[in-house]
Amino acid sequence: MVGHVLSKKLYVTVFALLIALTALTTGVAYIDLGAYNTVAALAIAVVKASLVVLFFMHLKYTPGMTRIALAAAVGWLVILLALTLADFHTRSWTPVPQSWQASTAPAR
Amino acid sequence: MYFGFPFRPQQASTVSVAWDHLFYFLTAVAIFFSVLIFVAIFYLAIKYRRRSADELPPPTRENLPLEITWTIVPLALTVVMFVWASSLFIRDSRPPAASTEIFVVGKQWMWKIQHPEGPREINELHVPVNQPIELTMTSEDVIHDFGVPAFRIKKDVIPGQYTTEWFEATKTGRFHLFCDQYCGMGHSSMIGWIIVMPPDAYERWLDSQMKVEPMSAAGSRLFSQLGCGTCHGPGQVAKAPSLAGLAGATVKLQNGQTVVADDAYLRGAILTPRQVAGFPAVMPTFQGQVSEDEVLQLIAYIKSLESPQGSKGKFQ
Amino acid sequence: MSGAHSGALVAHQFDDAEQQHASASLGMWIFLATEVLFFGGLFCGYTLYRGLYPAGFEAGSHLLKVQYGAAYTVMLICSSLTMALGVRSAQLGKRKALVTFLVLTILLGAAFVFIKLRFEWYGDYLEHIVPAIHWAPQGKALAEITRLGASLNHVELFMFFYFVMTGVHALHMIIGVGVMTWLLILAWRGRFSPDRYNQVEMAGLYWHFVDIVWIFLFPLLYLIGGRY
Amino acid sequence: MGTAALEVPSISHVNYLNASYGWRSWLFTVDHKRIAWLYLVAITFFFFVGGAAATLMRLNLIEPQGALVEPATYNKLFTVHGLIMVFFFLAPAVPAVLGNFLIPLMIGARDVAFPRLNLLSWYIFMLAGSVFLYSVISGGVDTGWTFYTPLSTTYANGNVMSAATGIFISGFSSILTGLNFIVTIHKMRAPGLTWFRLPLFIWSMYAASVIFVLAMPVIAITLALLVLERFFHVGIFDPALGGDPILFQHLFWFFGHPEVYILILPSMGVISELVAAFSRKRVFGYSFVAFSSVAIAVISFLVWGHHMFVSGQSIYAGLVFSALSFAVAIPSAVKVFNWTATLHQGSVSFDAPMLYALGFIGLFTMGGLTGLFLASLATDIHVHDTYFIVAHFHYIMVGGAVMGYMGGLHYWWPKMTGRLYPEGWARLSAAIIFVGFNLTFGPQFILGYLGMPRRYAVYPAEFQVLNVMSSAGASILAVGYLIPLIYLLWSARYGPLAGPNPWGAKGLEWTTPSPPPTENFEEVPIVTEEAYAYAKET
Ligand code: HEA
Ligand code: HEA
Ligand code: HEC
Ligand code: CUA
Ligand SMILES: [Cu+2]
Repeated sequence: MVGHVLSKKLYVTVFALLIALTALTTGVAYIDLGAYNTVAALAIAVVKASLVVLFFMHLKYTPGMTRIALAAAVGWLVILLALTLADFHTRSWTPVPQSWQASTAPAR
Repeated sequence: MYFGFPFRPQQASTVSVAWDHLFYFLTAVAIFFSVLIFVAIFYLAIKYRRRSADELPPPTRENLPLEITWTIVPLALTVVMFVWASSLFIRDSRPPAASTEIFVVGKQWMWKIQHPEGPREINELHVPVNQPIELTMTSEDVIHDFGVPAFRIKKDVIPGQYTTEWFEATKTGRFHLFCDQYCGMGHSSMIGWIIVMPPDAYERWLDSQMKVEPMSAAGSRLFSQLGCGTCHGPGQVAKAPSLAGLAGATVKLQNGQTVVADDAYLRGAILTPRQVAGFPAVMPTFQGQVSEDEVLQLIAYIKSLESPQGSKGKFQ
Repeated sequence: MSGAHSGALVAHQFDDAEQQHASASLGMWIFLATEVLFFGGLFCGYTLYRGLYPAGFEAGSHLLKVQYGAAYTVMLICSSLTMALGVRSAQLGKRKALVTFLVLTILLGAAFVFIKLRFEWYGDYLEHIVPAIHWAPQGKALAEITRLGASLNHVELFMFFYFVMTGVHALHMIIGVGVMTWLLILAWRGRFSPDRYNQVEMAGLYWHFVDIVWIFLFPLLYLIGGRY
Repeated sequence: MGTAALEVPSISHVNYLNASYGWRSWLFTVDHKRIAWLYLVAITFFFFVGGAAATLMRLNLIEPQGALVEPATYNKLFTVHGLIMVFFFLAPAVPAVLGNFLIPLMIGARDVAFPRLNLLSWYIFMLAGSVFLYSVISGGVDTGWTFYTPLSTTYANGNVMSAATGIFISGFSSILTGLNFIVTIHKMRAPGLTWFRLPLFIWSMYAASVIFVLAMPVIAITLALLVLERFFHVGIFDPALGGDPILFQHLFWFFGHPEVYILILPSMGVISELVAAFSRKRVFGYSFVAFSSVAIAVISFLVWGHHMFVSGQSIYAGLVFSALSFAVAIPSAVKVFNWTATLHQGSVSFDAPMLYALGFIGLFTMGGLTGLFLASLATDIHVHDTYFIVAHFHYIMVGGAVMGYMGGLHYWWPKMTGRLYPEGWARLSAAIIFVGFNLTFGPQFILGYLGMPRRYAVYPAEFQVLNVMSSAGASILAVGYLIPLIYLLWSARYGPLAGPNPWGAKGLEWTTPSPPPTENFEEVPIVTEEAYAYAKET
């Protein structure tokens, strides 16, 4: 019928990749990369999620509307995060009241 | 004509006049377009009313220039509004350099106010006319909002944070103070008065209240009561950072960030101590042991301490 | 494709199986989009506080056991594979294989939930690191918190996120296992055929989605600040 | 022979109303048209409950010290009023009643894509409503409809948990309805019915459904967090842990602002239909009106911070949100101008639905334009949380959305029941509503500008005159809403027969008998013309 039948081999390959990436992400956590630990962890997670979506969830073989639904979900998540964090991250930009600066002592 | 109510709130602060001008502009735009739409509807609906039951009008013709016009014109108007409103807002969001700081603590359902010189008031705030006043505000429970319509100011008062707002009254008199953020049962009775006085009358008022100790003195008393001095006292610099001259200085934190030690920082340092670079994390939290009023007093005290180099905190 | 028009296979409101399948698939994906935003609220709060209280979150993360997190990840990936193969069997009309794969998926999912509740969460309880219910970090946990100079409050905040996020995820797993069991019964009775396996496919999408959520939860909760 | 009862003409053809009888045939129906009726009954009930709360509020505000109730009770009244009106009346009003009834009819489908899911939505809605009503009966809630923390998590004594649970559940009903509509509109259109041949009602329902699907989950999880925090006394909004109550406001308004467009977009769609039908013209600038719905849906998600200008939000975020709020006004302006232009050279009749439509355009314009005062950073500071806000949103939601709903209900009433309502009464009540409305909410603009805060059970005496005016208006408004209740009920039984197309309107829904048969159309319609093809030439 309408569905797309993928080969067993493909599924198993994807599966193997996912397991390998899990090992990788766990391993990387034990190496000191500073702030890049987080970047690496997230990048690997994104790759893993994409593999699942594309192959296990057949996104690669489904019509455009599905992709739009997914894009909307991710896009709206980004809006939620970006604008909320924009508030919290720019709060400290507000200059400290001038009366403070008048008495600023040298940094210690 | 008298309708039993005024049409405009009193204008009693430096910002109120300029802000009203923007308000009038917006009102003019609103009235213009409302009238335009109403008139157009009436005119067209009556002119083209149905004259016979099987009447069929000519087809609708699209008109791109018209569509573009009525997209661009509102767009242009909103750009004007945005620029005007935002520039006013930015200009007025910073208190002038010479403002006097007064402390406000909101609490279900009253306003507690402390002047740095010591006097405390409840639901009333006495201030001198023509003097910029900066309010540093926090709440002991829920979110409140300190709003004074005659001054066109309003700001939420939030537990766990300091917010600030400022005003400079231009008229003497009594002006309504409202709690504008719903805060539970007594919200509508959390109101009070701002009493703006001529400077000399204000001085007299202060004097009449002067039996109380200044905030920094109260803070100093607390400082020794709570035993802060055992670590922060003179000669303890290895154990804990010296607090002299701290207010307004830049502090380097353990995690590499630097922050300016403003009120909010000092509050955090007392209630949820964080790592200052180079010191062990031994300072206990004082959350629950000191009230918001007391924290403000401690801060006033810390600000009053002279730094080693001789430059002073904000209050001298 | 033949026989797609024969009555019961296609609900009355649809013209043909093609339309029915496309509708079901689109509906499911939209549902998953809402799920993304449902978790999105949690991720939003998480990101905010992690930025504000890095030490608290790092310390909190170090109270969790990486081996659990990694094991869950592997289990879920396995279950995703069995699920994908299950859908494939349904597409090909292999009833026995479908039943087997569904059983495997259910077992892996149930094991996940069981281990999570019985061992990990109960372990947390014994260590006094369950916010609100049993919150009094001590011993090694406390030492780690002090070492990182974190505020206990911020660690509690992290643990709250940990319990809510994994809790909501576990809830989805439980619902998923329920759905799978229902499918298993249908499959056993031979309700699915190459013409008719929409439900299996839709449940599969859901299951993979829950897997993806975990793929993000694992590094975000268990691996903050590294383990070196 | 000759008695009054026999003069009532009866409907002879087999239709969805007489196809089966008995309560089971209604409560277990999967027919979208019957489900629309189930919703209609439910939301009418909720409207009058919410309206009763409003009546009590307005009575109380006649005197400065409160004429009727204690402040604690007053606080419960406006909370219940706001929550019921938003979540249990207006959000489902146009979508779940008119949308459910009309979407399949307008696109030439036999039903929505997932009929059983549709029924499930109604049951979820009823469950949500019952849980919410339980919370009201067993003591009420007093947090305001916005549930701000830490008031709601720690300090309020009302039944916050059950109320929030009710709203939480209702979110899923909305999600499922939105999902159903999106899929239906995508997949179930009749042959030949391309996107640009769709009635504009479908476009705006589509836009509203997108918002349902993307905004509701966020409020659901936020309320869940709120309930957890209230239950465990520990949570992510708790300032004592370093939590930030403003995070709650962000999450709430991320949903809250799109929600208000959920309330208005469907009504805007109704207005497009009404203006076209009663001017016998294609809506001017069809594609502009269509795309403005989509634009509103998208931009509506980018403006939420305009509810938080004085909340301690960063001023930079405030600037961004302010600019985007102005942007969202533009597509609304485009709609208003296009509706007005549609009248030009039309054949305008003044039947009751059209009166509502014209009322909508005028009042929505006023409400929308006062929204610009609020989007302006400087002026919002003065009017934030005053009666100016109350007036703004009632102008849009009552003067706009409810008028649109009433207009649509009258317009499609003959289709739903097969019978005509009494036109004279309908025009009269439309006029009463218009007058009463302006008297109720007009004075509130001035009140707000003068500084009277909202959610005040007692207020300083200088505000009394305007408050009395407002309360007087509310009593007129109440009469205006009670009359339709009576005559619509009457006409469903005794009204004259309508025939398939009493208005001479275009659109697939008017090509099938009134009331329509269960399967909607005898055979699948094939569409060969644009929407609103009234003029002879086309
Ligand atoms: C259906 C509901 C609905 C709708 C459609 C709107 C539409 C708009 N709203 Fe409103 N709003 C609410 C319901 C709604 N609102 C509610 C319920 C609240 C209070 C919540 C609470 O706190 O309890 C609120 C609060 C609210 C605030 C917060 C105020 C505060 O708390 O301080 C703001 C601020 O920007 C705002 C702005 C706007 C704007 C710019 C629009 C725009 O979309 C309006 C666009 C329309 C027009 C502009 C009119 C037509 C245009 C013309 C005729 C052409 C001329 C146009 C120009 C010159 C631009 N609204
Ligand atoms: C869709 C939404 C909607 C609708 C239709 C209405 C309709 C009305 N609203 Fe409401 N309102 C809100 C949404 C809505 N409101 C919201 C969201 C709030 C904010 C809540 C908050 O602050 O948290 C609010 C707040 C609000 C306030 C401000 C309260 C305050 O801040 O202190 C007021 C005050 O006048 C008010 C009045 C009215 C009136 C007079 C009507 C009228 O249009 C109602 C007309 C209907 C009737 C009058 C029903 C007629 C029936 C009867 C009279 C039967 C009576 C039966 C018995 C007594 C048994 N509303
Ligand atoms: C047990 C010792 C101890 C006590 C008691 C103590 N502190 Fe501290 N305090 C410290 C240490 C150590 C630091 C630096 C590390 C840190 O920030 O946690 C510090 C930091 C501070 C800072 C930030 C200083 C900077 O340079 O930024 C302030 C402000 C402060 N303390 C105020 C107080 C007050 C007020 C009290 C009493 C109510 C108090 N402390 C009691 C040990 C103490
Ligand atoms: Cu305090 Cu309202
Ligand atoms: Cu808004």
